[in-house]
Amino acid sequence: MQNIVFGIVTGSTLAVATIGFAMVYRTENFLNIAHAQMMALGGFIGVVLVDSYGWNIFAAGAVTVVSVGALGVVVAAVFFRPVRHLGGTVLLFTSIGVSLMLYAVIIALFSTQARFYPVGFGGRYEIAGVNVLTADLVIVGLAFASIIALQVFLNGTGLGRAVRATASNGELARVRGVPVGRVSNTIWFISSAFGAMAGVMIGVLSSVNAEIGWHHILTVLAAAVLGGLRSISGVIVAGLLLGIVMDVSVLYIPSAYRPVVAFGVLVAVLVLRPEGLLAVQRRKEAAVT
Amino acid sequence: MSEAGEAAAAGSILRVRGLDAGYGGFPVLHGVDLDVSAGEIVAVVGPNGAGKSTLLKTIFRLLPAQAGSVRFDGADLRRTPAHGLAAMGMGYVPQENNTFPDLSVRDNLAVALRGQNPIEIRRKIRAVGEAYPALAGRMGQNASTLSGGERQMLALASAMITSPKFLALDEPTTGLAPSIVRERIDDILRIRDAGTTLLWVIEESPLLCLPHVDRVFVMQAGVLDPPVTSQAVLEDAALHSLFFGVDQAAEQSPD
Amino acid sequence: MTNPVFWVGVLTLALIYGSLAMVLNVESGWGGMWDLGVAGLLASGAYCYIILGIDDPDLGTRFVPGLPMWLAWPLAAAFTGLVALAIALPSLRLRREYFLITTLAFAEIIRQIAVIQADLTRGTTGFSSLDRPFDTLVEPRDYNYVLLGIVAFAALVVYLITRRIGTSAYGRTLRAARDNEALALALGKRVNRMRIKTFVVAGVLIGAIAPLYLFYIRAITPQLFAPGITFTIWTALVIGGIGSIRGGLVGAVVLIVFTEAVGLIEVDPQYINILVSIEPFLVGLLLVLVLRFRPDGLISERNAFGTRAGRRARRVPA
Amino acid sequence: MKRVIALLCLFGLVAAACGGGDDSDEPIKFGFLNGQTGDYGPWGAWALWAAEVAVEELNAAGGVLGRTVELVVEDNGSTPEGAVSGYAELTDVDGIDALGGIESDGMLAVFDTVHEQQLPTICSTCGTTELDTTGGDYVFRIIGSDTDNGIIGAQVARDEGYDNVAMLVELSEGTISPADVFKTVFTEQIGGTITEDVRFDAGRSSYSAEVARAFDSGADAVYISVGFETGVPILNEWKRRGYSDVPLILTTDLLSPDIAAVVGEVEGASAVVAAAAYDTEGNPAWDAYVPRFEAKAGDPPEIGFYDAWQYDQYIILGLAMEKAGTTDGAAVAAAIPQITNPPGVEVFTYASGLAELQAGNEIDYHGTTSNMNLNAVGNLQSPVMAVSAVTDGSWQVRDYVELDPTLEKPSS
Repeated sequence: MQNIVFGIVTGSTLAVATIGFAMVYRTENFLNIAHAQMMALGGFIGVVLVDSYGWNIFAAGAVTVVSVGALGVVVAAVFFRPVRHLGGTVLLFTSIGVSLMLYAVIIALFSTQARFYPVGFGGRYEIAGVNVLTADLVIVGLAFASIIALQVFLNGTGLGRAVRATASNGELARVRGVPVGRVSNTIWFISSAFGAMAGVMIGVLSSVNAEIGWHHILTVLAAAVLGGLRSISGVIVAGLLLGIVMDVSVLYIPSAYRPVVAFGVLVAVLVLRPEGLLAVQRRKEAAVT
Repeated sequence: MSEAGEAAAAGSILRVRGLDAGYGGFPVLHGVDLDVSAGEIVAVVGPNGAGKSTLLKTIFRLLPAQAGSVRFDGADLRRTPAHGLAAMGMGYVPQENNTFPDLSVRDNLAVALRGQNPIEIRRKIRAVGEAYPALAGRMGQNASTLSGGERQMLALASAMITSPKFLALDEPTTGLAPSIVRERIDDILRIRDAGTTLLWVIEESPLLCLPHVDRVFVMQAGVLDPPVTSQAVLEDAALHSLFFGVDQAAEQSPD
Repeated sequence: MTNPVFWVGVLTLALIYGSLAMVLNVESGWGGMWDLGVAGLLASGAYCYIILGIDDPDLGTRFVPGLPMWLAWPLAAAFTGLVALAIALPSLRLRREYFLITTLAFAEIIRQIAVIQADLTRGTTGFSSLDRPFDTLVEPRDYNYVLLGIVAFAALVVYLITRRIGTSAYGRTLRAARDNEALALALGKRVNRMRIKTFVVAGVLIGAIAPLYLFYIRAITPQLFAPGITFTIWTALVIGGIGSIRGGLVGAVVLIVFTEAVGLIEVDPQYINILVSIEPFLVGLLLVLVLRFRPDGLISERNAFGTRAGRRARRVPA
Repeated sequence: MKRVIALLCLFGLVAAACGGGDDSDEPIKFGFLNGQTGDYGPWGAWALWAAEVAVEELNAAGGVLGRTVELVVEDNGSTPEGAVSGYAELTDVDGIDALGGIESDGMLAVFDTVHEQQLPTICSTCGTTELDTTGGDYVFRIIGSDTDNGIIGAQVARDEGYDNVAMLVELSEGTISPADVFKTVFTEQIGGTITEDVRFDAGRSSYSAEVARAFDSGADAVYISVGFETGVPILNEWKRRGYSDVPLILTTDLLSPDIAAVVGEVEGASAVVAAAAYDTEGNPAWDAYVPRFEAKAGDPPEIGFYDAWQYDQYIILGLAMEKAGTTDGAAVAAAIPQITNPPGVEVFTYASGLAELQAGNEIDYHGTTSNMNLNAVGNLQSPVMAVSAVTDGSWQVRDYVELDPTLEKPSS
């Protein structure tokens, strides 16, 4: 039970980290490796604001999320849009190039030293023998609040509907008059902002250093793929599930094998359900690609 | 602007001149000329891979034109981004992937109404539900759960919801049972009667569809012949077998 | 300019990466199998080679087979082929992104096993002071030239093998199936079997190249086989040109020489974090620029085969 | 703004770099090869600052052999491949006269090459047990072996009376190596029980599950061998989740103020003990080093960051070169034990050592953290271990102990 709580915390951050990645995949049709560097950047900007300038964590988080979101729009315009017509392969490798460049910028600006968020959120509660921290509640609450806010935006606003339409069928969206440039900017903003939020959350839970982008891209990829890449709710479920499986498995297997088990589960799921956990049938698409 | 006046004066709402286009290095269209006058139904027919879908995609700027021009209502479309065409009054129902599969029927309809006030949007969607009772009961369902016929219905309805001046239909009757084809034709005629100009790509069910069109352009290997009457096509045995007797199974993609 | 010995080492590393990139091109460029698990196959070959050669019981490993180098080497290649088969059978049923993540996952599993199974692999300590071919025949200082010769020979052999594959009917079918999924479906089982075969052949070649990498590094730890090495090989292939026979080799030489040349930049130590950021920045920029202005790589597949089968043509929407 | 200026400077430097000549007999070049990026990145800056302090000290005292000393820095990206190519660059391009800075895995990769090229090399951060029985010709280690670190952990556990200990171990060479020794010695020689041995990869978003498994296993104490950046979140968990009544045995990596701050916040936390091979109290070398490092880095030195050893290695190389009277690798390497071991006048700084050497005296350099007496395989001889505890939010040495000679790692 305790480990399920841990898993929910891990899974919430993972879901937040993966949503942005999956959104870009759905609308731009490529695996954006640079997403993880946006997480690292978010983690660093947040820690600098909190640790060096003494900002309140929530204010720092908000500023971080907005500024990294804006940066994502710029990065997309400068690096990804010009090669968009060349297809997913070129975009994927461009994103690796962009990752390296962002990584370099992170080192140049923040150096390679590890940083820690000096925030503890104080309290600890015993609820039915389960150990729960205020920090856990804050993180899970924030993760869910932002996911719900995203859902409200996507389902309840015209721009949100345009985003979903673009994700579902980009060409038709254009035909129906959806302003693709604005929608694309919106997607990049949301994607990078969620990445930054995940970076801050990971920073608060553990630490920030220049390598965290590389460390987390594999898990993000795994959660995205497990969620079926094309469905946002699938990604949320997959993130939570992966978090819970990883944290609960610690109880039953030697923990050294956990990465093996995590990836083993991933391989098994993919082989049994090649389109991800919540896959809708998309045979036609599978045949075309 | 004098050209624009000229086109308008000639009653031509869509005017295509010398259009070349294709995929990557493969040219598909060769110097296509096409005029559609306000209020008429113009059909484009031709065998598989002739370039009919490519023509529509190029007109709607989903494919870049390599040469030539497309004017709508006198305005050169090269200056308009693809998503700006809808606002000019151009509607388009592609042959495939013509709905948003992950969106509900309601949202499919609402996409084109972006920016309008919610009450107006609701009113227009309700109107669609009245016109197409089959959709009315499925407003909350994802489009991917609809049957083929319902999906075509939705595609047509969502293109029409903004009441465009001009509507291009790419094979709206593919794979439908004859009774449903007749329903769709009735819809199309209603649309025409309401004042919308139509460009209709026909490949299946020519006997059912062609009698309702004003003029027919025959397309062959990327070249568009001058228009003839639908009667002429239906009566020309050679054309008839050439275009409509071919094996439908091969119809997959233009390349 | 600088000491030639340095550039001998750089070229050696470049040719090792080049050989790996040429092999990667067979499976990914021609076979369309997006393999992000090269590091895992490389690790399999390297560890198999090392473990079969252990002759010192004091190292504390469970097995001390003590096989001679000439026997351990081909066995390592064969073993890597088997590992490739084990990966290919479940993974090849998956389409691109899923194949990609599955191979990456397998590579990480292999690396973790190398960390955990310390009684076989000596865990994170690994092995050092490795024997190298012909190392008794020359002065240690001159060995770099010998290694360059060996590696150049290996690169030539890999080039000839991959060219043979690429220009054969087999290679043409492989590329055709990659470009035309409908054709691939029509050919059905045969294509799948062909892809498995290609993946295994690539595995054998990677396993055969693995010891060369160890001769260059002179030590082996699981950390060598982190995903970074896979990305480097991919970057080399993309820069050189996916699909072209020599692309991987050219790309690797460009990438490694470029990287090492960037490393020659010296700055005052107080700007160290800027210095260390220069290399990833410029490598990233190189990748971005090549993709923007030569999206088919320095050597495009079109030129390689003199056909119109450009990559852009493949992306025709259906 | 400073960054921008630095970036601008860089362009000039890039242009200037192409002309760099070598083989001139002007400055003596000391190589500094370590992970400025990658997994060791968090330690990189500290190590470099310490190295710079040392080289500045050498030059302030008039250089070595009358020549100025230049520190040539190379980043190995914390990988063996980076170590090999960085080493090649330092030796083949820059023509360094001695090498320092390198970590365990990089050291093992270049070990044979160092011997072939007869390059005096001091390894200031190599805990690896692989060096327990090799080295001494060209490779010297001035830090305690992981074997010693593991044994002292077990010894402390024994002396504190812990019978059941759980372990939290990060999966990296520097952390597994002492943990394995600890486990063997604690179970086989002391007769203790390991209730849980939790091993995990670093770089996770949280360590809650691992911490819970170790601390819920009913252990008397938990032995933690992890890197510093993993240690902070783990101790935060320990504090926040209410495990703070369970005592901890930490390894040297965690002897940092950040960790002390976390521990210090816990009301009445029971003994938190760390063990490491260092002895700084009343040590003139340490006292001289601290303010200079602080001036450079802005923060005082931290034992867990190994900076002091990075400093010592270049002082030793400078003195050995003076002693040898040449930059010849074999001669310098042979001189290293001569200046670090008795007999001789005990010296604590480069300047004083230089003066004694010029006066024709033998010297015995005492480093910032301990004496630097080396044995036949170039390892520190029976280092004195410091057992520290947190008092008032900072680490204070509780007592200095010698390794119990009855506790020895059985050869595997």
